[in-house]
Formats: sequence, structure tokens, C-alpha cells
Amino acid sequence: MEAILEKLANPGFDLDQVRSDFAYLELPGPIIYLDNAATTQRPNQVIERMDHFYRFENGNPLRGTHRLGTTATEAMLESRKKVARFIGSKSEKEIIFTRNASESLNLIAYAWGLNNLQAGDQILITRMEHHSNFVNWQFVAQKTGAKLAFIELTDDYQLDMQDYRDKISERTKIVAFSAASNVLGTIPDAAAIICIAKEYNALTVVDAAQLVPHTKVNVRELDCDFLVFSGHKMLGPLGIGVLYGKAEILLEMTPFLYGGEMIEYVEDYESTFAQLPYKFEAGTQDVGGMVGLAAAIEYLEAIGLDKIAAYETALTDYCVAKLEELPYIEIYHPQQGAKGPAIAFNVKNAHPHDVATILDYHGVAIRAGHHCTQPLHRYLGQNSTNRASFAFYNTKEEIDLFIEALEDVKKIMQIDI
Amino acid sequence: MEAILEKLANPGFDLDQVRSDFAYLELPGPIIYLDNAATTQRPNQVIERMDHFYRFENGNPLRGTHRLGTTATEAMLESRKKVARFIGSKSEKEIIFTRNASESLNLIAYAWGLNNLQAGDQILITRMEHHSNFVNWQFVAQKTGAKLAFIELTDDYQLDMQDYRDKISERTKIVAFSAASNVLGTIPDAAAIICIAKEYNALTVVDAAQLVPHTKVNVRELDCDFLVFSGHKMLGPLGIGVLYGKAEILLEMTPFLYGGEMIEYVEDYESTFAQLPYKFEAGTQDVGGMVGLAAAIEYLEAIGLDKIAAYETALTDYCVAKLEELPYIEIYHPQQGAKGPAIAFNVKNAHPHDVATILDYHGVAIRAGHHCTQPLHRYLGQNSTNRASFAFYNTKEEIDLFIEALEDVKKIMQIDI
Amino acid sequence: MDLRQIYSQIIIENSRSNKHRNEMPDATATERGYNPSCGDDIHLSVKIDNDRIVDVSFTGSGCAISQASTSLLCGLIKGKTLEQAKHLVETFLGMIKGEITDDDILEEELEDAIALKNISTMPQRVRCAVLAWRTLDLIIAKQTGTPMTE
Amino acid sequence: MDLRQIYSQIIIENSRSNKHRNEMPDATATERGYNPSCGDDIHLSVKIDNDRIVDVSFTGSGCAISQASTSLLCGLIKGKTLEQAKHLVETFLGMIKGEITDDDILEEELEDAIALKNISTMPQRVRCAVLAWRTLDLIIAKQTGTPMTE
Ligand SMILES: Cc1ncc(COP(=O)(O)O)c(C=O)c1O
Ligand SMILES: Cc1ncc(COP(=O)(O)O)c(C=O)c1O
Repeated sequence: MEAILEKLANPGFDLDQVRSDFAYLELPGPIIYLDNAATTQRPNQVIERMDHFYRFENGNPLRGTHRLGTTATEAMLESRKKVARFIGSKSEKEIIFTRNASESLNLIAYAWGLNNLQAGDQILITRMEHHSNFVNWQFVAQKTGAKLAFIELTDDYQLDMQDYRDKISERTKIVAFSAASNVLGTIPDAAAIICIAKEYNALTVVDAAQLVPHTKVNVRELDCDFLVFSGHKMLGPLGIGVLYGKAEILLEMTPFLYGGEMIEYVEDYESTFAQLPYKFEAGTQDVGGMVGLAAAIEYLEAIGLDKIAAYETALTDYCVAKLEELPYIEIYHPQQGAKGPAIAFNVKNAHPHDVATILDYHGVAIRAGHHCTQPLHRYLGQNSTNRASFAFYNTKEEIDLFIEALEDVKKIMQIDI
Repeated sequence: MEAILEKLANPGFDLDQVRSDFAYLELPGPIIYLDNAATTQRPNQVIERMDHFYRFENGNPLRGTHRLGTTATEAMLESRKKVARFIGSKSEKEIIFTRNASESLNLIAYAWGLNNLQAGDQILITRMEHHSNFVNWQFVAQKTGAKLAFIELTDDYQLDMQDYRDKISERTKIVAFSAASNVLGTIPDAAAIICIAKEYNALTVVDAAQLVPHTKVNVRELDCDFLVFSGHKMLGPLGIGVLYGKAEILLEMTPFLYGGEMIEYVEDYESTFAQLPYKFEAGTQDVGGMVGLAAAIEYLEAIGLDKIAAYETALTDYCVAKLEELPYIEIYHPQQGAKGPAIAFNVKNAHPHDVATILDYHGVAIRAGHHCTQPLHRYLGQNSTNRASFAFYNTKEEIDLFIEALEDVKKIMQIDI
Repeated sequence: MDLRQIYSQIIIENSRSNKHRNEMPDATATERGYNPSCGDDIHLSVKIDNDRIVDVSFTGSGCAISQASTSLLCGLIKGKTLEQAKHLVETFLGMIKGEITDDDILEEELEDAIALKNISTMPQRVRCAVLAWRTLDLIIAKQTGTPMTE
Repeated sequence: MDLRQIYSQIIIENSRSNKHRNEMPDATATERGYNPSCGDDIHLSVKIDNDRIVDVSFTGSGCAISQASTSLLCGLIKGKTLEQAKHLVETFLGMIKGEITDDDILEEELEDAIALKNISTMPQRVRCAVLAWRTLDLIIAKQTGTPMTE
């Protein structure tokens, strides 16, 4: 606990300065925003970058025969480069902009899954997947006859690696898994999962929506085939997401969405398609979103992902320790291993929705529900849970207020445990 | 010409005030932005509305168990209502938010086309379609065996209604057409096209990307089955588009993208899906884009779509008249019928790219290329064309400067015609 | 607004009450009510005899507000005619929408269910409060062909 | 920068010249060069004899800059060895990228093609200027196995 308190007191960056960059903290409050796994807030720098683009750099990108077309094209290229460097991709060609992680995962399912899978094949996912990395594979399984299988969890809410080894086989064509659970906080050993998949020549899809905002990710070190994430969960705007794919795989894939910008020649009955990454980006692209995401990356990098991860881990550990002191709280969070900044819990004898309403009354924003993980919740034996999730602009004091507010939940809901 | 000049002098709204709302006009100039069909500029009101959302209303929508989730949800609902009212839809359930018109058209192709068409069926589109309403149907035709056919144009660059009647038959299952050409400016008689399609029980898809920014559109009067458009072509932000669909048709369709928010129950191997419109909106939605689009609609409605249409028509007619005076210019624009604010032309003996570069040097932003309509350009017998396209914040003086700059093109390219 | 006006003694007690919480094997009609966003999930059963609701019960789970509202509904409509029940649905929905505000009327008609009145100030919880009532409305609509209340 | 530095007499004249514009039925190699964004579209043909480019011609269409550049390329490389031609490609691309700026060197090696130097200040036209050179680079790469210039 001492090390935790020390880290919370000295995060290694200027927390007050950071907090002054977030306008929501100016709202008549308090607003203790602990719903960062759903979507983060945005610093003024990100908002101002988008503003500037829309005011002074806006034109239709890629077709620049004039000054504003050129500035928009450059803004797009710069943003793509920034994203590529941020995740360690060797080329901007491997960075496809999408709307969100969900769309990225659908793109893989449609453009790779439907065309490469067949009856007898296995799609291996995990018990803790978000619906966005779950329902898309159900769809592919139903369409192709491939069989969907699930890696189950250990009693400590970790991925059961033994179960993984038992289930993977030569028939496994794709292993799709969350690199950080949005509910449990579990961070499985992605490198090990990918390594084993390679033994069976299975492609790997890493849902990094909850990892990228928290920890430095390097796709070349991971050596994954696909990796996806959403801008809005990492200080970027809504409406922009990323699909990373290895160039050699993307090259072999058919396009997904058809339309402007993604074509080469359009004959009456047949067309050929543009080079990477454009082949997968149909229609006018959201350059406003791209520059916002690039600004978010700059903001994160200026602080340092290592510092962010260490501080967010301290916030999480502190909160877990505090929650564990409350006998009427049940926590769904691993004891061992790496953990992301999300904690699922329930107040015994109180429905999560009531808990969230009462906390909201105290200005504490958490989430109640199934968090888009119904299969995981069935496994947990809970219809729904509460979830607190942190970002580096949260503070120890905010967690203390959250814990205090839980005491009022206990009182109002007349829980005597 | 007198009526045109009169309209240009008295547009019926405060043009100076309007122009002061657009920041790009403050750039060291001149910047004469005549590339509005590619993407419009945005008034400060739209940018500020997005700003406010991101600063003070941002949370993950639809899962609001706290104040910021609720403000985001309300922002989404309000925006959807505004769009529904704007196009005369009878219910917000018929308004699906997408990334852009291209995605809307892909959604129809995938979720309706692939599941409802088969060999022997006909998909009827037109010679002047944008690639986004062309290549998607090629894909569906290739996958299903349905046959793609094209309504050709008259010598006056109009849709050939006789050709339409000749080609449509009981086998025609869908008629997909542009309600305003992004190149020729042609505005076909959408109501008549839809009426004829109904005689054959063919569904109708209206690509209104170029019509909605210019003229009041009412889906109930049109009685079309689908209608699509993009926010960024009508003062809204990039990254947000709309698919309108009749509820009874949307209800029968399978989902397109899978993931969070669009499900009802997720079992291990099967799922059921949410109500309209959510069934078609997977993952965290771009509420920032939605409020921006709603603000754009407010801006347009405050001026009045009728005034906008009349003024933009005057700008277009004026420009056509001026261009027709230049012997070295060839225009591809109808003489008869309704016309949108886009004019395609070529400078004889000069490549469009060179023309655009020289104009850009004079601060005039137009577009050169095939404008995502290669099949139309083959029909025109041109590899590429120049296009000037107007919005209501353009002025007669800007057109005069554009025409003047064309004289310099003639000089520099040493054209003696 | 004080939270205790929402989570009042009546609500907390009714949310935990098992009085109407049971299966009904000989039900005339059973319908499911579900709030996908928060997971409230109930089955409401009624036994109808000659246009009269002679028995009513529910199973399921959800938040205190949805469970209390369901329990209060059961207590209120047992013994009522379908027409009377429909009127109660309208009054209850009117109260939640803030359209009917007269406490005398509400108290007379809805009795203890007036405890849910303040939910009208919490948009994100309205769906919890009305779940059972909308489910009952569906049952009535199916039985009698009357259109559902907006 | 003055537009006339881009659209100079040399460029305008070369863009309209038909000197090298013809089919070559007995070509050793023909490659297509295409700029999807603006529609510049050429086929470049060479006849190679003993590592020497004994003939070169092109067909196609495009903007003045792409056409002039192609025409100038043809004039320059006819009679050169593949190695010499590769060197010219490197010099030309270096000039356009702004990496080689010494006018004496450029003039000596590229002769009239130095007229395209100012394109380096117009990013949106760079692709037009380099189209033919990249196409030639591809031909050389296929013939000799040397990697293409970045
Ligand atoms: C007629 C027409 N349809 C569709 C589109 C596609 O719009 P977007 O690029 O926003 O998807 C455009 C715009 O380029 C258009 O002009
Ligand atoms: C692990 C995980 N995967 C995928 C997603 C989907 O992200 P989005 O809603 O931005 O598409 C989320 C976020 O909800 C998530 O937490």
C-alpha cells in the first residue's frame, strides 16, 4: 500500500496541469468521472486541434487540386504516420482508419473471415470478449459453417492458458482475443497467446481497445496479424478507430466497403481497387477525427505511456484495496498478473443500476450493466455488474469520494452486512 | 440574366453575415472555394456545437447511468429527431447514422442486396452514378448473380426516361439513382423514377448526397424506400452520414455491422438484435458528429432551404452564362430541367489538372479529375474534367474572379482558340 | 431532490417483497418485459376471468425501481377489470411523464405506487419504472385489441 | 514562385510534342504508369540491345507536366545504357525531392528536364512529374534486378 500511495502522490507528471486541460472538470460538480473504459474525456488540445482543422485546413482529402485539399491531405497523412509510429507498425499502409474498434472487427470478419473460413474450421475467442469481438464471429460461423469455441477463465479471472492449449488445433484458423478486459481488467499474455497461435498457423486478432489507452503497444514485437482500437477510449474524438493489419494479409484481402477513393479503375461490370491503405477506406474520410486522434496520441506521449500505466495501475490497486475493506462489496478482478484500470464489482443485495444512480447523485460516474459482455456475465453468474474505470486524470481523492459514496448506497438501500 | 443578377444581389438572406460565420474566409487569400460538392466548409456554429459537446456533454451514449452518459444520450436523441424532421421521416427509428453516404449505400448493398437478390434479378442504376452507388452494386451483382444495368443519358445530360422505361421490368428488384449528379448538376425527376419503380415493385435507393445540401427533401412525399446523404457536404462534420429507410423494410433486414449496442441477447452461439434504429449502429456512436450535423441543419433551416436553392441556382446559372462566353471552354451541364450547383467543364487543349493548378494559384479552388464517376466520364469521352461547385456562401464576385483566372489559364497554357 | 424521495421506504420494501413473486402455471397470459440497457427482466402473468384480472404475479429480476414498480402494480390491479387496469396504466404513465401531477388523483388511483412519482425527474430510470406497466399494457392490448398507450 | 516557372515554354512545348509519342511493336519492355487521383496514364516502351536503350517511346495522356516529363525522359535516355538511365532516374527523383539542388549538376545530367525542378514546391503535382521516371525505374528493375529507387 505504501508504494501505491507514493505513486499516487508522485505520478511523475503534473497532475494539476493535466486536470486543467479537461473542461468537464469545470462543470458545477463534483463530477468524478470513473467511466473511462466506456469513453474517456478529451483534453482541450484535442478539441482545439479539430477546431483548427475545420476552420482553416478543411477540404476533401486525397483529391487535392487546391490549397485546402492539400492541407486536408497532409493532415490525413501526418495522422496516419503518427498512428503507425505509435503502435510500432512498419508502414502507414498497415493503418486503416475506421469508425471504431467495432467496425475494425467487422472489417476483419467480413473481408477475411467470410472469404477464408469454411465448415470444419474453428474460430477461437475467449469468454471475456466484448460483443464487438463476439457477435461478429457468431455471424461468420453461421455464414461459413466454421465452429466458434471459447477459451474459458480461471478462478482468478485470468484466461485459462491450459484450456487454450487444449482447444487450439490445426483446425483453428483464427484466434481473436481481448488484450485487456473491459470488465475484469484482466490483461492476458498477448505475446504468449500469439506465439501459440503461430504454432498452428492461426491468424491472431488483438482487440486492444482497452490496452492501447493504458500501455505502450508494439505490433511488431507482438507480431499479431490484426490489432484494433478506438480513438474515443484514448482521449481522441468519437467516430474514429483503427485497424492495423499486416500488409501481406491486407494485400490478399478483398475490400470491405465500396465507393469513392478505394477504387483504381471502374469499368461497367468490374473494378480494380486502390493500394493499401486506401483499398479499405470508402468514401470521404473523417480527417477531423484523424487529426483529433493524432493530437490525443501527442498528448499521451508527452506525458509518457509508461507513466500513465504506472499511475493508472496505482489508482486501480488503491481502489481494489479500498473496496476489499467493504464487506458488502463483491469484486470481479484478478489477484495475479497484469491488470488494466477497470474494476467490476457488485454491492450485495443491491442492483447495479440502483448503485449507479445513488453514486451519480454524489457526482460519481460509474457504469452499471453487462458492459457488452453478456457471455462473461453469465459466467460470473451476474445479470449485471458495476464498473469503475480510471484514467490518468483521476485522483486518489476521487477514489476516496467514490468509496464514501458507496457507504451512502449501503445506507439508502438498507443493506446490513 | 437580369433575374439572375437580381437574385445574386438580393439573395433574401444576409450574405455578409453568413460569410462572417466561415473561418476559412479569414485565411490570407483570396480563397475562392468552389469545391463544395466535394465537401463544404463549416460555419463556426457547427464547430462550436461540437466543442461544447466534447467539453461538457461527453459520455458514452445509451448506457447512461450517470449525468454525462445522460447528456450524451440526449444529444444523440435530439440529433436524430432533427434529422428525421429535416427529411420528413415519420419516425426517428428510420434514421440510421453511418459514417458517410458511401457507408449507407454499402449497408443497403450488404444487408438488403446480398440477402434479397439472386441470379435473374436486375439491379438498375444510372450512367451518372458516383462510384459509391456503383461499385457496391457491382459487388452485389457478382456475389448474387443479379445483373447490373444502366439507365443512359440524353444528349442534354439528362436521365433518359425512355431508356429507363425500356430497361425496367418485373425482374428489376432495385432502382438506385443519384437525385443530383455531382458532376453534371443534373437533377432527375426522382418522384417520377420512384413512381415507375413502384409499378414493378422494385425498391428505390435515392443517393441524395448532392441534393440534400441544396434543396428541401421529403422522404414521405418522395415515397422512396432508402435515401442516403453525408453530413460533410451540408456544413456538418466529416465522419457522419445518414441512411433513411422505411421502417417496414429495415425491420425485415438482417443487421450489417455487429457489436456493442446493436444486440438484445447474446448467447454463446446466437444473438438477437436491438430495435430500430440501434440494430444498425454497432459500437460507440459518433455523438460529436451527430450534434454537428444537427447544428448544420439548424443553420441551413435558419436561412431557409428555399432561399438557399434559389441563390445557388442563380450562382450556377450565372457561372454557366459566363463560361459559355468563353470559346475555349466546353461545358457538360444540362440546358433543360432542374440543375444543382455543380458545373463540369474542360478548357480545350488543357488538361484539367493543369487548369486546377493555375486556378489554385489565383486562389480559386475547383476540382479536377473523374470525381468518382469513371463510367460517366467514359460516356463523356473525357478522361477527366474540371468541376466548379457552389454553396450559398459563394458570391457573384467570386465567380467573376474565377472567370478572370480562366483567362490566365488560357494565356499560360498558350491556348489560341 | 433528495435521493430518499426515490429510494423511499415503500420502494425499498416493495422491491424486496415476495408477495406477488411467483410462477402462475394456469395464467391466461404471460409477457416478458426487458430493458436491454440495464438488464431489468420480468415475466408478468395474469389470470383473466370474464374481463376481470382475478390473479396476477411476476418473476424476474432487476433494479429496486423496476421490482418495486412491478410489485406495486400487482397489488393494484388484482381484482380489477381490464378496462380499469388500462385506466391505471394510463394514469401511471401519465404520472411518470409528468402529465398528471395532481397528488389527490394520483394517490386515489395509484395508492402506494405514487411513490414512483419522482422518477419523472430521472430520465435514465424512467424505463425501469414503466417496464411492468408497459408489459401489462401489451397483455391488455392483446386481450382486447385496444391500442397501446403511447 | 511564379506559375510561369512551372508552365515554362519548355514544359508547354514538350507536353504537346509528338516526337516520342508512338507505339513500339517490337519493344523489349512496356510498362503502364497511372496516377489514379488525376488520371495521368501512360505506357512507356523501350527497346534494349546489349544493356543499351536503343529506342524509347510512349503513348497515353495526362496533364502538361506528366506529358512533358515523359517526353523529356524519352529524349534523355535514348542511347543510354541501363546503368546510365538508372543514374538519371536517381538524379531526377533527387531533384524533385529537393535533395539534389545544384543547378550545374542538374543541367549537365538532366538537360532540359531541369525545367521540372520547381515542381518540388508543389506537392500535389509531384506525382505527375515523376510518373514516367518511376515507370522507367520499374522497367530497369525488372530487366536488371536492381531495387527500385525509394
Ligand atoms: C452523388 C454522390 N454520392 C455519394 C457520394 C459519397 O459521399 P461520401 O464520400 O461522403 O461517402 C458523393 C460524394 O462524393 C456524391 O457526390
Ligand atoms: C474490449 C473492447 N473491445 C471493443 C470495444 C468496442 O469499441 P467501440 O464501441 O468503440 O467500437 C470496447 C468498448 O466498448 C471494448 O471495451
